[in-house]
Amino acid sequence: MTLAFDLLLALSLLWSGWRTLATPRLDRAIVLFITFGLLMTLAWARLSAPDIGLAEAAIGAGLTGALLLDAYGVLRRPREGP
Amino acid sequence: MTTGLVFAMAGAALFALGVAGIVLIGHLLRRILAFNLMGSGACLVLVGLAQRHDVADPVPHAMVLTGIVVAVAATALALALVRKLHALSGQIELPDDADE
Amino acid sequence: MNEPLIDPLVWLILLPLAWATLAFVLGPGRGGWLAIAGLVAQCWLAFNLAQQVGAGGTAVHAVGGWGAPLGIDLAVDGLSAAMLLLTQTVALPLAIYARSYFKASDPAGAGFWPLTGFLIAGMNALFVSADLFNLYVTLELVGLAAVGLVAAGGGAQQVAAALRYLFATLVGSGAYLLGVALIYGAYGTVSIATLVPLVMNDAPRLVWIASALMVSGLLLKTALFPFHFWLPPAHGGAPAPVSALLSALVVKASFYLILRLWLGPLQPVLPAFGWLLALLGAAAIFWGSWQAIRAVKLKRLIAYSTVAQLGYLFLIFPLLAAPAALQAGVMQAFAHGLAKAGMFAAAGVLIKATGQDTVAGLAGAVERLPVTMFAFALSGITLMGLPPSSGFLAKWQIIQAALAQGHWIIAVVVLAGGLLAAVYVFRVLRQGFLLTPENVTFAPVSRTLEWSAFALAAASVLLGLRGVELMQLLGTRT
Amino acid sequence: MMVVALVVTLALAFVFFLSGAMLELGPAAIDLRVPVSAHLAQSGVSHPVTAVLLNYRGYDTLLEIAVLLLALVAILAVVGEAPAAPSRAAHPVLQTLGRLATPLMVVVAVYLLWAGAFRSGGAFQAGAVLAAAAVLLHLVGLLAGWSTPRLRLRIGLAAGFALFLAVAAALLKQGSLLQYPPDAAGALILLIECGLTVSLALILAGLFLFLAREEGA
Repeated sequence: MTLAFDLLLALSLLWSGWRTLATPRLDRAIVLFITFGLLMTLAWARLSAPDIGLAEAAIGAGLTGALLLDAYGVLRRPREGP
Repeated sequence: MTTGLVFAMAGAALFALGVAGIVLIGHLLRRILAFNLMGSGACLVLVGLAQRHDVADPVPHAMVLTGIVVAVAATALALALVRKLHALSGQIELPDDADE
Repeated sequence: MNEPLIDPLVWLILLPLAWATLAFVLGPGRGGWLAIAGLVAQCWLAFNLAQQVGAGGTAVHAVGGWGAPLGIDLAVDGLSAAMLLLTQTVALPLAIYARSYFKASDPAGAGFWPLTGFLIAGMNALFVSADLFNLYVTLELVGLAAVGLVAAGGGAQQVAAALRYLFATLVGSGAYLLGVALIYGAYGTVSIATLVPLVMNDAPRLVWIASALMVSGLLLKTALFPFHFWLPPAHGGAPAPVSALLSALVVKASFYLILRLWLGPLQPVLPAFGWLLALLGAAAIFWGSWQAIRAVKLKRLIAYSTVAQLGYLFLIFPLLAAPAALQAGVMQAFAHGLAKAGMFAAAGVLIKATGQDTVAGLAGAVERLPVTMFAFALSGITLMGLPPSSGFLAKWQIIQAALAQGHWIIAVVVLAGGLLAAVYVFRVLRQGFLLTPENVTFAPVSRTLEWSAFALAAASVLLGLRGVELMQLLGTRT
Repeated sequence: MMVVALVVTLALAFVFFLSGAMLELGPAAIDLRVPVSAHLAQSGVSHPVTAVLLNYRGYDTLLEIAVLLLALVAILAVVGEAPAAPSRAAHPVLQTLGRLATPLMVVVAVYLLWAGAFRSGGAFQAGAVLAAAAVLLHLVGLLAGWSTPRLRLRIGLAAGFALFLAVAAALLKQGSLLQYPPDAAGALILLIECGLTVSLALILAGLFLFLAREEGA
């Protein structure tokens, strides 16, 4: 039973990682990446590593996600080249 | 098959996915995402493989905490560079290396 | 253990960290004198440590008092003492050079002192660390500091070069980290001293994969052909003091680590790849020299020369069974480190004076900037490997080691590489000897810049006369 | 297309071989859990991960904070001088939410810092939560992006690392770097963690807020 859950979680990790790179829209990619971070948190919980889970949720998914979204907001505005 | 091994293998696949992404994708923001997938993969291998008999080991846990902080530092620096490049040239992909 | 409070091994890490932090607190562009004072002390420490190691063999420092494998050990043998010596002695003249190179409000110099401090601390920490995971952290410290130095205050091309460099260095350290993860999984430790007997005893397939990952990652960071793609734009595009630091020292750090793994924990595995590395090294010599011969820009030319000179470092790997090969490799690291720092420093002077970064723009340079062109020529002598320079000593030793083991092909590569180096060095010198065109003016340049470039270049030649001491130091190994 | 196929094939082969090698691995020769728990009493904390992070392998952590500080220095050098972005006023509901959430997050951070000594938590998680609070305040328009840091902010950013470095150096008189005397280890680790929490919060928030100012520049 737990093995099935682990396999499912591992597959969702891979799927969300794959979609992060492959999905055509950039904003979706970033949301998928944050989802990936939250799934990683679950994986750390399964690996009995709550310390990493906390750090992953706060830094990996939270701060990195915020940084990416902010950068996306700036980059999406086209700028005239030199 | 233990929990540790499942996630170690998933980590190996994520690492390969990330490296392939960095090699194949031109868009810089995606490359940064790919780099993060690669880093997460290596961290999963570090913890998962050490716990392949499903007993928690605090040493790799501490190492991964270090790895996460290093990854966010690198990500922030990369984003600053991408934004600077965008502000200077309007590009979000690396231009060909102009030799002359 | 020696007197703890002045243990040079530890202070070589703490001191640059301290002045880097102070320089950051002082504010953008400040802290130059602090850095120079720190580097003077570090030079003294490095000499002191080299003497200690030369006299009494190796030194080990158990951080936290725990000792490996629970804690992290720092260890110094002849090889690390030599690399520490190289780093401090090249960094000090470059710091004096940089203080006069960056004007007070120059945005390119805004983060120079703290970033340089972290860079040097990272390298020193790397040379003494005896723990594979700790080495990963030092690699990141060095890599990110180097990228920041390349990007600071630059235009779009420089930022693009920094990004290319950043991705290369991150993939490199990522591969290294995965390798470390596999090693930890296999043996339950990352301490080098603990690993050596374990790997010797049993190296499962996983350890081979780990070794391949770690070495490929480090090759990417060392810019060995064909992983050199990121180096010419980064080293050619950065401000001259940064190019000098990067070309002379930073690429040597990952080379050192490959050597350390080769001679240490991965000894049962890595020698299988010796000829592959030598082949890539030979390709680097030919490709890098060819690109340097063709280059239009002066700093590009020097950067491609670095690609070529790094190739020599990898020719030693199939020969490492004989101790002479290690000595040859370290001598080449010294020769290239000093000469390339001198050459990039001289190029910075020439660019400041002529206002452009092209070989064609150098006409008249010998007449107007004789000291700088002499420095360039001296560096060139070392790169070509003419006697009595340290470059000659290094190449001669490689040839000797190769012939002693019957591998004449390596000797041929070394000789051919020397001829190719002569072509690109003389290309620059010949242009410098031309008369100054009528409409060209040379801007005045500070004497400090000229003479610090000269000091580095002269040191690269003179080291050839004092090579024996360095060789003796390398005799002491763990 | 050829390149894509090649890279994908290589990646799949790599995963296949690596997984195979993982499966055939025997037990590890060394089990660090034994010494980790054997020395826990002398480490000054009762949570093994914190003991590894700040005592047994505290030197890693010292260098890791250097990496973080260095990344911030590099970012400041890259973006150069620019005025701070004004905070954009968000919807009042969001602002109220921000006002309510911030004190809560501060409490959580203090709890995490305190908990680190004996269970999951510690300076990193606490600093990250504080930084998240600052980012949240910025997003709802209650905190402006940061411009070039003045002396006071620079001191704050560097203080945690400087304190850690100073303690590490001072402990040299115990015999080696970062060698805590067992009876003072707990207090010293707490001191370092408090310094780190403040500086980590500032640095992590800075990674966001120094970049945020570029908007519209």
